[in-house]
Amino acid sequence: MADALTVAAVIVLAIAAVGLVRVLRGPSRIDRMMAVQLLGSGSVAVLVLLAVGSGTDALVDIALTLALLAAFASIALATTLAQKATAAAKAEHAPGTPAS
Amino acid sequence: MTAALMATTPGGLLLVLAVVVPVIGILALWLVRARDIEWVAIATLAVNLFLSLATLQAVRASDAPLVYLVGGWLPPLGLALRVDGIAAVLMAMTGAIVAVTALYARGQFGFDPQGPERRRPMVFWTMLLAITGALNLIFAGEDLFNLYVALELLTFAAVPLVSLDGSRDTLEAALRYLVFALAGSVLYLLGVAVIYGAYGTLDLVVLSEIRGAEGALLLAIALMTAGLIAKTALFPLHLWLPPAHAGAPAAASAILSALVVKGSFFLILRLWFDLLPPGLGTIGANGLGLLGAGAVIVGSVLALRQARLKLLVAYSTVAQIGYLFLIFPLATGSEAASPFASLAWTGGVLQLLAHAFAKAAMFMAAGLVYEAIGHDRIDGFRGLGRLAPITVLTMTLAGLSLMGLPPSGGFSAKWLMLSASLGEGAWWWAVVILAGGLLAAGYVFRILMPAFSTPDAPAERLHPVALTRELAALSLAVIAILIGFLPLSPWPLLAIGRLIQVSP
Amino acid sequence: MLGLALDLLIAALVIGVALWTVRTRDDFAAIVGFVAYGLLLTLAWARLAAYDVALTEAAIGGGVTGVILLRASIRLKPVATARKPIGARILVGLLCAAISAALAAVVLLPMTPAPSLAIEVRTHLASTGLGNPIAGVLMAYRALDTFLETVVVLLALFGVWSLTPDAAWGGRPAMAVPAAAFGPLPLFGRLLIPVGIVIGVYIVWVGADAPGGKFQGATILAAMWILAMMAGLTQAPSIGRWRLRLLLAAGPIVFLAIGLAGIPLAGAFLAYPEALAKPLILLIEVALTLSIAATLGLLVAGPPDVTPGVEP
Amino acid sequence: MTALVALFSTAAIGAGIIFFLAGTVGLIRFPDGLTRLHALTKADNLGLGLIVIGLLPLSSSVGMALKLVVIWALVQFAGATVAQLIARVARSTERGE
Amino acid sequence: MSLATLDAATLYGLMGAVLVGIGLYGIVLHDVFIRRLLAFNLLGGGVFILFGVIARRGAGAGFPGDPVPQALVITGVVVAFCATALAITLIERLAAKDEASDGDDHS
Repeated sequence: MADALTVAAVIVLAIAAVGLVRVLRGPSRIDRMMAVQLLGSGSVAVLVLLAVGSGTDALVDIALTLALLAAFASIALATTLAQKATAAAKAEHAPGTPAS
Repeated sequence: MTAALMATTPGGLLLVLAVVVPVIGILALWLVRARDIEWVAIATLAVNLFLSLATLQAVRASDAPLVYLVGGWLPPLGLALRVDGIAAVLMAMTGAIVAVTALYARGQFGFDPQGPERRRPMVFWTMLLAITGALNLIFAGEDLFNLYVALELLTFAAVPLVSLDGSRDTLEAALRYLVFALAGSVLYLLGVAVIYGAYGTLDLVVLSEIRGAEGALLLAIALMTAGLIAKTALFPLHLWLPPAHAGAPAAASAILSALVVKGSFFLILRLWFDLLPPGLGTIGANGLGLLGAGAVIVGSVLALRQARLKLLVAYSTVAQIGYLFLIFPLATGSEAASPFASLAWTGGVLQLLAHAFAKAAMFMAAGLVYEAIGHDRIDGFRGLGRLAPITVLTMTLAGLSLMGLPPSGGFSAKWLMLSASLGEGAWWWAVVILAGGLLAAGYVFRILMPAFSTPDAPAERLHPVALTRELAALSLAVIAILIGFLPLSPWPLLAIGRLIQVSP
Repeated sequence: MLGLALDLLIAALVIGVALWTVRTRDDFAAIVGFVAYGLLLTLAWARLAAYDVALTEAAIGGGVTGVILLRASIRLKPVATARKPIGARILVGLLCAAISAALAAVVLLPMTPAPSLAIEVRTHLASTGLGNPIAGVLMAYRALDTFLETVVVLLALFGVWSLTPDAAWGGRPAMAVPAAAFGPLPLFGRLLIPVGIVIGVYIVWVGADAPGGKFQGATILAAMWILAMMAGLTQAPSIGRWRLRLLLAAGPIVFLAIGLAGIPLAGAFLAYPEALAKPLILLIEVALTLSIAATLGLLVAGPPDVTPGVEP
Repeated sequence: MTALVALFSTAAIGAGIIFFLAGTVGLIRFPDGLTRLHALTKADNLGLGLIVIGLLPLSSSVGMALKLVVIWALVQFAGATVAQLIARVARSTERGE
Repeated sequence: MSLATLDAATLYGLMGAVLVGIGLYGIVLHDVFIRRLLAFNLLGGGVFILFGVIARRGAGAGFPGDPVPQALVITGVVVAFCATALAITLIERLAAKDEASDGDDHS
C-alpha cells in the first residue's frame, strides 16, 4: 500500500504543479495567488499520503501546520488589497487632493 | 596540544561575562525608566571595559589563551569560547573605544532625562551595547556557526545606527548596507556547511588539527572570505560603506568605522591564519593583497575628492582597510618560518589598532565640527583652529596616524609592514604603502590647511560643546599616537595561542 | 525508486519556481513564486527526514514570510527595472554556475563514512532528559547559539521599530486592516485562532521528545496573533508598554538566569544540574515560546506608526 | 477485510485525485477569475476530503486519524474563507486591472 | 552518475547547489531591493538544504539524520526571517519617503 500511496503523492503533486502555470500566466494577482493556494492543498495531500504510507507521525504534524497556515498568504493579499482600495477611495473623495 | 586546550581555564568565566554583560545591559535598558537608560548603558560599558582589560591581563599573565567550555560540553559537540593574544588585544581595544564613545555620546540624540522615552537615544544605546556584545563574541568565539550568529548580531545592531536620523539618504544607505551584509552572511554560512560536510565539526581548534579534504576546505574558505570581504567593504565591494558611515550620527560612525568592519575582518584573519594549512593559500593571499592595494589607492583618491569631511573620513576608511589586507601576502608567505611574516603580522595588528583609535577620533571630531559651525564642508573650515582648538588638535593627531608620520601608531604599523615587504623582496607592496601614505597626507592636509588658516571674518561658534566630549575625542587620538611608542618589533603577546605558528 | 520519482519531481519544481522568481519581470509574480518555493521546500525537508526543519519551514517559509512579502508588494509601487546588459548577465551567470558546479562537485564526492555527530548526540542525550535530539542540540550542547539567537530576534524587532518616525515612538503599529467585518474574516479568525493556539501549544509540547519545539510552535502562535490583527479582532499593542517589553524580554531573561545559575549549581554557564535538566529546559522553552511568539508577531506587524495618545 | 479496505481506500484516493485534476484543469482552462475560483474550491474540498477519507482506515493510530480529520476541516474552512475573500476583492478592486 | 546510484540526499544536494547559483545571480543582477531580498531568501534556502543533505548523510545512532546541522538550520531559518522583516521595513520606509517627496514636487 505504501508504494501506491507514494504513486498517489507523485500524481497529486504533478497535478498541483501543472496548476502553477497560472502563476506564470496570471493575468491578475488573484489568479497567481489561487495557483499557490492549490499547491498548498496539494502539498498537504502529499504530506498526509506520505505520512500514512510510512506511518510517520511527524509528517502529519507538518501537514497540520501547513493546513493551519494555508490561508495566510491569501488572507494577507486580500486584506491588503481591500485596505488599499479603501484608502484610494477615501483619497478620491477627499476634497483638494489630486486623484493618483 | 588539544587536550590541554580543551578545558576551561582559570579566568575563562571572563569570556562568558564579556558576552553576557552587554546582553544584560540591553534587557535592562528595555525595562528601566527613560531617564535611567544613559547611566545603565554607561555602567554596562564600564563593566565591559573592566572585563576586557582583565581578560587581556589574564592572557598576558598566563601566557596562554583563556578557554571556557559552555555548558561543560566538550567540542565538537559543545561550544567553547577561547581568547588568544590577538583576540584579547582587540577586545581591550573595543572596550576602550566603546567606553569613550559612550562618554562622547552622553546627552546626545535629544536625550531628555525628564521627558518620555525617545527613539534616538533608546536605539543608539541599545545598539551600542549590542555591537559590544557581538564583537566580544566574534573575538571569543571558537565555533564557526556560533561566529555566524555573532556576525548577524553585529549586522542587526549596526544597520539601525546607519539610519538613526531617518532621512531618505540614510535609509537607502542602511538598506544597501543590509543587502551587502546579508549576502555576506549567507556566503559565510555556505562555507560553514561545506566545512561541516567535510569534517563533521565547526570548532576552530579541532579543525586546525584535522587534515585532508583540502579541496572542500579551500572552497569553504573562498566562499567565507568572499562573504566577509563584502561585510568588511574591501575594494571593489566598498560601495556601501561611505554613504552608510557618513550618514550615521558621529558617535555611531565612529563605532561603525573603527570597530564594526574590524569584526568581519578579524574572522578573515581567523580563517586564513588559524584554519588554512600553511602554503595552501598563496595565490589567494596575493589576490587579497591586490584588492587591498586597490583599496588603498582608490579609497585615498576618492577621499581626496570629497567636499564634505564625513565622506572624506569614510573614504579614508576604505583606504585604511586596504592596508589590513596586505597582511595576507606578507604574513602567510610561502615559507611558514619567514622572520618577516611575524613582522607583518604585528604590523597588521598595529594598523588595525591605530586605525580604530584614529578613525574613531576623526569621526567624533567631525561631529564636533558640525556642531561648532553647522556644516562639514571642508571649504568652509577657515578659522576652525581658533574656534575649536581641541577638536582641530584631535584631527591633527588622528591625521598624523592615518598618514603614518612618526611618532604614531600608523607609522609603526606601516614601518613594520614596509620592512616585511622589503625583507621578503616584495617591493611592490612597499610602493603601495608609500603611495597610500602620500595620498593620505594629501587628504589630511586638505582638512588641516584651511582649519589652521585665519578666517576672512571672525567666525562664531553656533553651539557650545561640552569640554568632556572634546576631550573624549582627543583621548582616542592621543592613544593612536601613543601606540607609536611601543617597540618596533613583533609582539610576543600576539603569538599567544595561535593555532598555526607562522614564526618560530 | 518510486520515492526517487517524487524527489525528482520536487527538486525540479523547486528549481523551476526559483528560476521563475529570479527571472520574472513582475515583482508580485516573483513573490508568489517565492511562496510556492517555501511550500515545495517544506516537502523537500520532509523527504530529507528533517521533520523539525520541515515544521520550521512550513511555519516560517510557507507562513509568515509570505505574509510580510505579500503585504509589502501590494503597498509598494512597482518600480520599472531595466535589464542589465547581456554581457553582464552572461558573466555573472557563468560565475554563479561555477560556484554551483564547485558545490555540486563537493556534493558528488561524499566522504565515507560521512562525518556526523549523531552518535555523540545520542550518547549524552539521556543526561538532558530530552528525547528529541534536535532539542538536545538547541537547548544543551549549543544552548549558547540558541540564547544568542533569541537576542538576535529581539534586536531585529528593535531594528524594525527604530525605523519609526520620532513622534510615533511608543505608539502602536497601525497594521492597516480593511474596514471592520471584512466578509467572513472575523468569524474565520474567531474559530481558527483557538484551534491554532491548541496546535501551537501541542507543537511546543511534543518538541521535547518528538519533532516540534519552541520556534515552530511560537511561529504558529505568532501567526494566530497576526490573523487576529488582520481580521480586525485586536490591535497591535503600543511598543512603549512595560508589560509588552517584559513579555518580549522574559524568554532571554529566564534563559540567562538559569544559564548563570548553572555556574554554581552545575559547574558551567548554561549547564543544567542533571536531576533538574528536563524541568529547567521546559521552563526555558515555555518562556521562550511566549517571547518569540510575541516578537515574531510584532515583526510582521511592522514599526509603530500611530502616535501614542492619538487615534486616527 | 483488508482487501475490502484497500479497495475502498484506492477508490476514495483515486476519486480525490480526479477532483484535484478537475480543479487544476478548471484553474487553467476556465475563462474568468470567479469560475476559476470555483474550480479551485472543488479541489480543496473534495479532492483533499476524499483523500483523507481514503487514508482514515489505513492510518496507524487513532491520534493520526483524528489529526487527518482536523487537517481536512482546516483546509476546508480556510478554502471557503479564502474563496469568499477573493471573490469580494475580485469584485471590488481587480476589475480595473 | 547513473540514475540507479543517485540517492535522495545527492539529488537534493545538487538541487541546493543549483539554488545557490540562482540566488547569487539574482542578488547580483537585480536593482530592485525587494527582488534582491527574494534572491537572498532563495540563496538561503539552497544553503539550508545543503545543511540538510549533510545531516541526512550523517544519519546514525538511530536518528534519520545528524541532529546538529538540522538544529543549525532551524536557527538559520529564524535569523533569515528576521533579516527579511528588517529589510522589508527599510524598503517600505524608503518607498514612503520617495512617495512623499514626489508629492512635494507636483504641488
